[in-house]
Order: sequence, then structure tokens, then C-alpha cells
Amino acid sequence: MFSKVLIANRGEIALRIHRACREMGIATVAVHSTADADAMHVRMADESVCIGPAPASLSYLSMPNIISACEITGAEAIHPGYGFLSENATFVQVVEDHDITFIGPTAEHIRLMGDKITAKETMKALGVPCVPGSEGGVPTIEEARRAAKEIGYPVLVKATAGGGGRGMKLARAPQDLERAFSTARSEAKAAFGNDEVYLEKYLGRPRHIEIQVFGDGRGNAVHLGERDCSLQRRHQKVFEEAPSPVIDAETRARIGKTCADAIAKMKYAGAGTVEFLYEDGAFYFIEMNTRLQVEHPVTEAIYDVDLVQEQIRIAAGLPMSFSQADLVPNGHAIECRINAERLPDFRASPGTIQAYHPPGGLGVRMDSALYQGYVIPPYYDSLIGKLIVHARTRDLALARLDRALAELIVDGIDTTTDLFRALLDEPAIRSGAYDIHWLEQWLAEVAGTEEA
Amino acid sequence: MFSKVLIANRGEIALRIHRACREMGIATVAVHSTADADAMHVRMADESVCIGPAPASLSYLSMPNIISACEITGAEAIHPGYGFLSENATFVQVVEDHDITFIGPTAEHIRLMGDKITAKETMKALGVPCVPGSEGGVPTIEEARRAAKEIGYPVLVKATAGGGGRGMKLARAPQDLERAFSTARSEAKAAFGNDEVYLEKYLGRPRHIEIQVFGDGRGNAVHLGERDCSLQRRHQKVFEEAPSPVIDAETRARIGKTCADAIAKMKYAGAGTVEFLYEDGAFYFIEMNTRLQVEHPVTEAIYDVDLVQEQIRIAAGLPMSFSQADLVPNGHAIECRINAERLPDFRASPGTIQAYHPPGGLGVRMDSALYQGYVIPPYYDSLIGKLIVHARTRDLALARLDRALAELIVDGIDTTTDLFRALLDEPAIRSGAYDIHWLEQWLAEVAGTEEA
Amino acid sequence: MTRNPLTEDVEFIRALAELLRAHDLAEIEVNREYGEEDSLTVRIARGLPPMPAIAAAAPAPAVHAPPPPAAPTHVPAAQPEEEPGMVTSPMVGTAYLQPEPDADTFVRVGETVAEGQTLLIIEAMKTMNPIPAPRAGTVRRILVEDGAPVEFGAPLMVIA
Amino acid sequence: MTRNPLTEDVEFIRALAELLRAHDLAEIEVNREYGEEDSLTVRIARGLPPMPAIAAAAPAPAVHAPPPPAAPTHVPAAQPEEEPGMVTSPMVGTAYLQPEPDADTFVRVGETVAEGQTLLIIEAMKTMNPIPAPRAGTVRRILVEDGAPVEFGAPLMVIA
Repeated sequence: MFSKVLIANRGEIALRIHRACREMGIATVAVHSTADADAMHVRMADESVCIGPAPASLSYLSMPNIISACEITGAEAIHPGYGFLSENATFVQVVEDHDITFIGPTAEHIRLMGDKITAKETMKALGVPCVPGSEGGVPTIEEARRAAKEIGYPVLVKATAGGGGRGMKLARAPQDLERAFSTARSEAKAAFGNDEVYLEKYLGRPRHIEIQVFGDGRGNAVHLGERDCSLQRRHQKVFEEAPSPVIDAETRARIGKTCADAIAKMKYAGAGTVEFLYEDGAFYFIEMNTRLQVEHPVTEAIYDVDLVQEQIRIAAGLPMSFSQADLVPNGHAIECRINAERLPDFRASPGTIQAYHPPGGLGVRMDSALYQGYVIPPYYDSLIGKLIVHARTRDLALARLDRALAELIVDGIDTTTDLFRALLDEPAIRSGAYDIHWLEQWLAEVAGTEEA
Repeated sequence: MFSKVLIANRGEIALRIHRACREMGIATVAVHSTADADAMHVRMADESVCIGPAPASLSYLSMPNIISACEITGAEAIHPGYGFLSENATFVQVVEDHDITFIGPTAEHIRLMGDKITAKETMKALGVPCVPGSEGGVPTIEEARRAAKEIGYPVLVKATAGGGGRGMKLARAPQDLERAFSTARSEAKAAFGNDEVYLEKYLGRPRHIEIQVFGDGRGNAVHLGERDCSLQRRHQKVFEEAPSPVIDAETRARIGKTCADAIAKMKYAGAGTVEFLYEDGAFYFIEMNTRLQVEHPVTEAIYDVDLVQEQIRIAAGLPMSFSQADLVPNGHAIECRINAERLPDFRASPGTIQAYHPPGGLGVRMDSALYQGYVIPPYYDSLIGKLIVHARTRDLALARLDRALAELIVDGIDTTTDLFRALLDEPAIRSGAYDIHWLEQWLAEVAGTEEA
Repeated sequence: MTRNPLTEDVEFIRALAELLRAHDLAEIEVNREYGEEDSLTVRIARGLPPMPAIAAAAPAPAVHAPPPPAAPTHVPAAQPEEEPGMVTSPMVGTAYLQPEPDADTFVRVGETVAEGQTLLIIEAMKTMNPIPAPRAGTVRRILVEDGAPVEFGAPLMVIA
Repeated sequence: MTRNPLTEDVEFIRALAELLRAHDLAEIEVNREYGEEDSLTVRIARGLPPMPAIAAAAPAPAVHAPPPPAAPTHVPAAQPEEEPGMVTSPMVGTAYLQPEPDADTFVRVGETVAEGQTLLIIEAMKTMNPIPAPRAGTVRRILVEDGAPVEFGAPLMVIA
């Protein structure tokens, strides 16, 4: 096992990794920008190194300074957290070239999954379901009809050369296809000088369901069920739960096995997340994240595992501490991302924390690097804390979340806490009947009501 | 279900009960003395009533004021917490006479278990193992020999009229008995004017093991395993864990069933704890606590239940939400009692909390009514927080405890936090090889070392 | 100028108090000259340690919470005897100002009372407890309404 | 003039309170004359939150922790240029004061250096990076030892 690990991140995730290391008896090195000299992850770590000025490009993204920080402190491994350099294949290469262990998958796997087209092709070949579409362009309406019938309506007619929605038309039923086909072609011709179009399954109200996977790098892999992250604002997740309100045990076992088998075949090492759109009982692969996710605690809660310690174990060459048979989900967990943002427009709200009082008691976990007197710098992500609750059932978890949110105090800045309190009053949240568009629509409705 | 519950307590347990109620959609009424007007349980509750001046005898123990507080607020039930009126049979009677529900067992059961002799006789009759002894006085040395042989050495010869250790002599082996018998008799004669003596099994290095039980009041009952509370100072528990390092699954199932069967036969309602001394594989009943225990969270952690919500369910006439088959322990949990006391002499340390920062992250629960700026009044118990950790194994739980203790900040007063950090360095704590005398002896040794 | 000094000043000071809280201030001092012979000096301060935080913690109604109770929520107990002549409640219960529903009140404002004379009754645990005047004097203020719930230390009357 | 003193004064004080907070001030005092017989004096103050706590948070050595590292623990990065003439490290690495183990140091205290002249080398990622003098002057102090690890912003020398 490593005796010293460098944590190449900041904020709550740096603290999360520090906690895992400390429990494993591993000394930690915090790195920080000049703006983060007083940050909690720096205060908690055994050692710290300033790696640059406030802009992340000159500090948290500075490969030479991070590598040098390892060298001067003697750290044997680097945990990248999420964001920053966590999915940068070049960084992994540089780390390995300096005989330092990267706690994560290989550069090759990161590169493979970093390119969306390669990732999709790889996953499809490994049996992971993708969005069905025509194989290549469809030159005639007859071929379009055949392809659409095979895919199943509704379908999107999309320009091969397209992007940004141009040259994209929806056919909800067979009678719409001819018109969609010809309009898409002429728009594509006008926009891109190329009228080739292809067909793809259209998902109207999908959910975002992701599967947590874990591999040992030697061809063994497991899944840890799904997380439902459908509540998003501008493609940012804000509220995640596990299990998903719409996935049953059989479905979980089936899609989980598909994903675990795929990454086993790849000889993937460490934690990964296979993200899907889910509609009408079917999964459609979007992308794979080759790192720890922000929302990993909901999986930890229901599977009773420590995913960060497990990442470190694998990176140190140890076998996984659990097998698929050990992984039985228990109860329900929900995470709320507490951001330093002012409602209703989610404007960033940096500043000084005048008071911080996290909720406590049974079934409540707060992951946050806040403390009273801390000054939130304006340079980085607005995520300041994750409130995770766990209970035996989804209803009990919602009730626990409600009481925990009522206890949380973050004074001196604005936070998104009240958003979650409002969400708990919504029937769609109570019942779990939401999709990836729900939150944006609800926010627009609320804004409309308040203006009226 | 109740719509409003009055919490007849203060501090962390009042907050604990509030949290349970809030999660069940039950409004809460806090009661408080004038000294506790700013306390967290008052701030969190839906309503509050001042019930008297600082001395507990005039406020938290004032039955008329507590009953009146129910009447003016319309609270339908009272949760007594632990301490104060929680095991006062008269209070239960008064509560019921006012058509208010007492969340706990009947007055009769409280009275039965409140008298140590009756409790022991009752439990013995119900098949619960007690400390073996001669049935009544032994007038001659011959009878003493027979009784001692049956009980098994070592034995204590005790004055029937005795108390406080006088007229009590230890016989470690048969050759010691005659001398112990005659000395005890003459001491008893001199001290109490009565030379009758009896024999009892002597326990040299017992552990304190207690079984959590739960009954529905209709003859159904379950057990939730044991807690090991052997680490005590002046008969006060300071560190509790579950499972006990010395109890295996078979032993747990056996003694657990014995206790559950006993309280089922009594038609006991709600939470209770059957306390034992444990030595050389055998259990010896001490007493039964007919209330929630301070250390209940370690059981909640490993059995994944909410004991306070369960108490409320039972009091409201609902069935238990779990059966014995549902209750499978998972992992290991440890609780440290954080007291406002100054080491090394444990002198009370009331005062103003200048800063409070509880530990967070995976597997950590902090139950505390502290907040920054809170003034700990000098009138009550010194318990200011309970730090509970949960992990898959005992070693992992100890590691988690170590890191959580390192994160805990309580500034402005002295606390017992450092005691636990020091205990974690001790081989006996690491291995679990401690008994009820260990902590006192260790504290004496440490004091001796520091003086030398 | 049609200032209504009483209302407006109170509004102004209330606004300052809200500012004090909202911005976590320790003190605000204002001297306002509205014109000749019309000026206002205000100093408001908050006791340390600053506890802005917990005010924010007052839980919003629970999602499933029952309707707000009719009973008094967080009635602050007065510091006993904070005002000279204050009579405070020695118990928790319901105050009654008259012996029976249609009877006259025990005492009225302006009335002279003798030491030991019953001022009101507090019902607690179905028992009527007469509250006697702790000293002879005049009833200056009656601070509790008939039938109102009172907690320990709640101000009842001023006898001076 | 149609000033509404109530609203406007509150707005004004609110703005002051926001300034106080945004700039982390302890106190603002303002005297404003709007005209004859119309003036406003405001003083607002904040109690500075006590911050003794977090210093105490520095973890004591873990029970199983390895022996204390030789590397510098929590070397505070100097405020760049806090002292006139301070040269700080532009990177993380190991400082060398001489080109080779047995060679002379690049510069000595008291020596005059030209702008661009190499002061020391910082090794980072196995690369030797010469650190040039940012200006001509005299070497007043050398603040780093040969072979010492340096972080970003660490003070290296004073050239004045």
C-alpha cells in the first residue's frame, strides 16, 4: 500500500479523498492555489504544496507543478478527484512517466472513452445498448422508411455533416417522415453543402440513469447498480438518487451485468460510470466517465462500500474487496448538491461563510469543505457541499432530507438549499415521475408564476 | 399516528427525538428551563414552553409543568428521552391519567424493573441468567462448602444484612472458604448485629454487555444484539461498541432470544435494555433499563433501524416495523461520549462554544445540540455530543473513529475528545481485550506516569 | 409635513433591526434630523456572541406538517422582575382573569390591590391555582388575556 | 424635494451594510447633510467572527501515521513581492544554489547582479530551470537552502 498520496484537487472532493487516505493510514499531500491557502483540504492534509496562482489553468491544471509537488514530498500516487486533470490522458501518461501511480484507469482507457464516437463504437461492440439509428446515410425516402420502421418511431432525421440542431427534423409517426426527410435534406444542403442525412431514435422524455462500475484491471469487474441523475439544470446534475424510482431489481441486474461485462473485457481498472438515457424501459448509452463521480456517495450509502478506498486499493495492485455477490443494495439514498448560488437565477455567490452548521443525526452525511470564517474564492466551481441522506425506503429518505435541509445553516452567502426544500413539495419529486427536462420546465414555470 | 409530541428532555437526546418526529411528520413541543431558552432543541422545535427555572427539580423534573405544557399546546404524547422522568413510574401514571400517551413501557413494567430485587427475581423466573448464589443464608461451613461447589469458585461470602463491601469476603479456591466464611460472619456480626451470610459467584474481570430489546406490548418481541459498554469511568459509560469483540453470532442469537422471550412474556412495550456482566462465556443479569439508552445509535448503525421512530410507532399502537428475521447486523459501530470535561480529572467545563465543527463524510454520525455561540449551562449533565462511526469491520471502524476525532472541533470549553484519541493508541482497545475495570486502571496508570 | 412620528419611527427602527440581522451587524447608530425640533437618534446593537445563524435555522413548515398550532409558539419567558412590579407566572397553565365565565375580572387596571389578593387564576393539571398579589399596590398593566396559555416566567401583570 | 426619508434612509443604510460585508469591514460611520435641517448620521459595525477554531483543527499525528515527513509541511507561500525586491519561485521544485555539487554558488549575499543573471536553479520534472534576476541590484538575502523543496510563490532571494 502507498505510504503517501497527493490529492490533485480542492474543495469537498479533496477532503473526501483525504478522509479515505487517513482511514487507510496513508499520509496526504494537499496541493492548492494561492487563493486556497486557507482551504479545509489544506488544513487537514499532512502536508501541503502551493502549486500556482488562483486561475486553475496555472495551478490545479499545471501538470509540471503537480508532478514536482509529488517529487518534493515523496508522494507515491496521485488521486485526481473529479474535474481538473481527472480525465486527462496526457496527465496520466506524464504521471506514469515519472514513476508515480495514477489512481484511476489507464491513459488508454481514458483516451478511448474521452472521444464520444470511439466510446460509442467500443461500447456497442461490447454489447452495451446505444441509441439505434440507420447505419450511415439514407439517400432515399424508401430507405428512410425501412430504417425508421426498424428503429421505431419517433425518429430524428439528422444531417450527417450537421450539429447544433440544424438539419435536424422530428418524425413522430410514419406520415411525418416524408416531410421531415425532405426538409432535413434541404436544410442540410443549405447549411452544410451536403444533403446526406441519417436516422436516429428520438427520445422525448428520457431519464438520466448511470451505472457505477468497478474493475480490477485484470479482467474482473462488478457493477454497483444505478444512480438516477435526471434532475438537471443546464446539463448540470443537482439532485441524484439511488435506486432509481423506475428501475427494478431485474432490470438493474441485467443492465449492470452488461456494463460490468463490458469493462471486464476492456480490463478496466478502478471506478467508472456508464451513463445512459432511459426511456420506455430501454437504455441508450451516452458516455462513460472514467473517474469518481460527484454523486458517488449515494452508491456508497446503499451498497455500504467506500469507493475511494476501493480506488486506492486497486491502484496499489490489491484485489477488489467485494465480489458481485457481496453487492446487495440496501434502502434508498439521495444527494443534494449545495451550490454557492443565488436563487432564482443561480448566479454565483462567493463570499465569507459567517456561520456553518451541517445537519447531523441518523442517516445524514454531509461532505463539505466549508467552515465558519472560510472565504469562498470566486475562481472555481460553485459546489460547496453535498448533503446525502440514507433511509430504508424512498419516502423515508425524502422525509429525512426534508429535516436535514431544515437543519443546514450556511450564512454569509446564498446557496441552493431552498431549491431542494421547494422541490420536496412537488408531487413529481415525491412520486419520482420526472425526466431530464422536468427541472428546467419547473424552474421556468416557477419564474413565470413569480413574474405574473 | 400522533400529530404533536412533547419532548420532556434537553440536549442531544431532545434533538434526536425531534429529528425522529420531524421525519414522521409529527410536530414537536420543546420544554426548557430558563437556562435553556437558547438551546438547540428549543430552536428546532415547532413550539416551546418554558417549564421552570434552571434547577432540574423545578423544571425538567416538574411533572405538573410538563403535563400543563402538553395541555396548553395540545401535545398528544410525551417522549421522555433518557434520565430525568424517563424511568419514573409515577410520572407515567400521571401522564396516562391526563389522557396523554407516554412513549415507553407501562408504569407497571417500569416499577417492576426499577426495584433491583424484584427485577432480578422476575428475570430469573423468565429464564434470564443471573449471578448464581446460595438460596438464602448458609448457617454452617458444611453448607457453605456444598453451595460453593455448586456455584463454582471463586465465590464471595456476603452478609445478608450487609452493604458497601462490609462483611464481604472472597474465596478463590476451596482452601480459602473456611477463613472467608468465619471472617465474614464475625465482621457481619460486628457491623450489623447479624452474622448470617450467603454465597455468590465472584466475577473478577467481567465485561458489561447489554442486549437491546424491543416489544410491541402484545406479546411480540425481538432483540437487536448486544452493545459492549465495558469502558466505564465511575460506572459511567464512555465508549460503546457493537458487536462486542467477544460475542459470536451463536452466543448473540442465544442470549438475544432469551431476553426477547422474557420481555415477550411480560408483554413489554417499546425499547428496553437488559444489562449483563459477562465473564468466561457466561452472562449474569444486572438490571433492565426501561427506556432508550444514550448508546442506542451503535445499534441503529449496525441494524439499520431508527429506534426512536420505532418507539413512537409502538406508542401509537402500530405493529413493529421489523421482525427478528429482518434484524441482521451489518459491520461495526463505535460511539464516543464527548463530555464537557477537563482532562485528566474530568472536571466539568461549562462555558461558551467559540467554535463547533463536527466531523463529516462517510460512516460518521454526530448527535449533538452544540452550535457556535451556545453557552453550556452548568446545571446539567456534561454530555455534549456523541460521535458514532460505522464501518464494515472493527478495524475499519477504529480507523474511521481516529480520523473523525481528528476533525472534531469544539472550542471554548474542554472536552473528553483527547481521551478517545489516546485510547485508540492502546493495544487493549485495538484488540478489544478490555473489561469493566480496564479504563479506571489505565487512567490511574497514566496519572501515575505523568506524576512520575 | 405629515410625519406620523410614532408609526414611522417604529417602522424605521424595525427596518434597522432587520438590517442588523440580515447583515450580521453588531451595531447600528443613526442620528436623523428631520427638521427643527424633529430629530431621531437610534442605536441598536445585538448581544454577542453573534448568533445570526440559528435564526435562519428556524425550520420552515415541514412538508407534511399539520396546520400551525393555535397555541403560542416560542413565547419568550420574560426575565422575572425585569420591570419593577412585574408579576410573572410561577407555573405553566392557562390564565383566567375571572372566577367564572360571566363573572367580573378579579382585578382591573387602575385598581388598588392588597397583598395576597387574588389577581388571576392559572389552571394547571385541571387545578385552579389562584395567583395572589405579591405586594399591595395599583394594577398598572394586565399583560395576559383571559384563557391564554402561559409558560413559566411569563409576565402576567404589573403591580406598582 | 420629495425625498421619502423612511425608505431612502433604509436603502442607504442597507447599501452601507452590504459594503461592510462585501469588503469585510468592521465599521462604517457616515454623516450626511441633505440640506438645512435635513441630515443623517449613521454608524454601523460588525462583530468580527472569532476564528480561533480552525487552528485547533490541525490533525494530531494519526495513530498509524508514518514518521513525520522530511519535506516541508505547510510552508506558507509568501505574498509575492511583499517585501521590496523579493524574488519568489515561479514553480514547484527543488532549489539548487550552485550549478553542480562542488561548484560555487551562482550568487552570494552582497554581490551585485545584472538583470537576467541566473540566481539559482529550480529542478522540476527532472528539468533544470534557471531563475534569472528580474532586475539589476544587490543580493540582500538568500532565503532558500541548497537542495530545499520550494512551492509556488516561495521566497527565494531579495535583490535590491
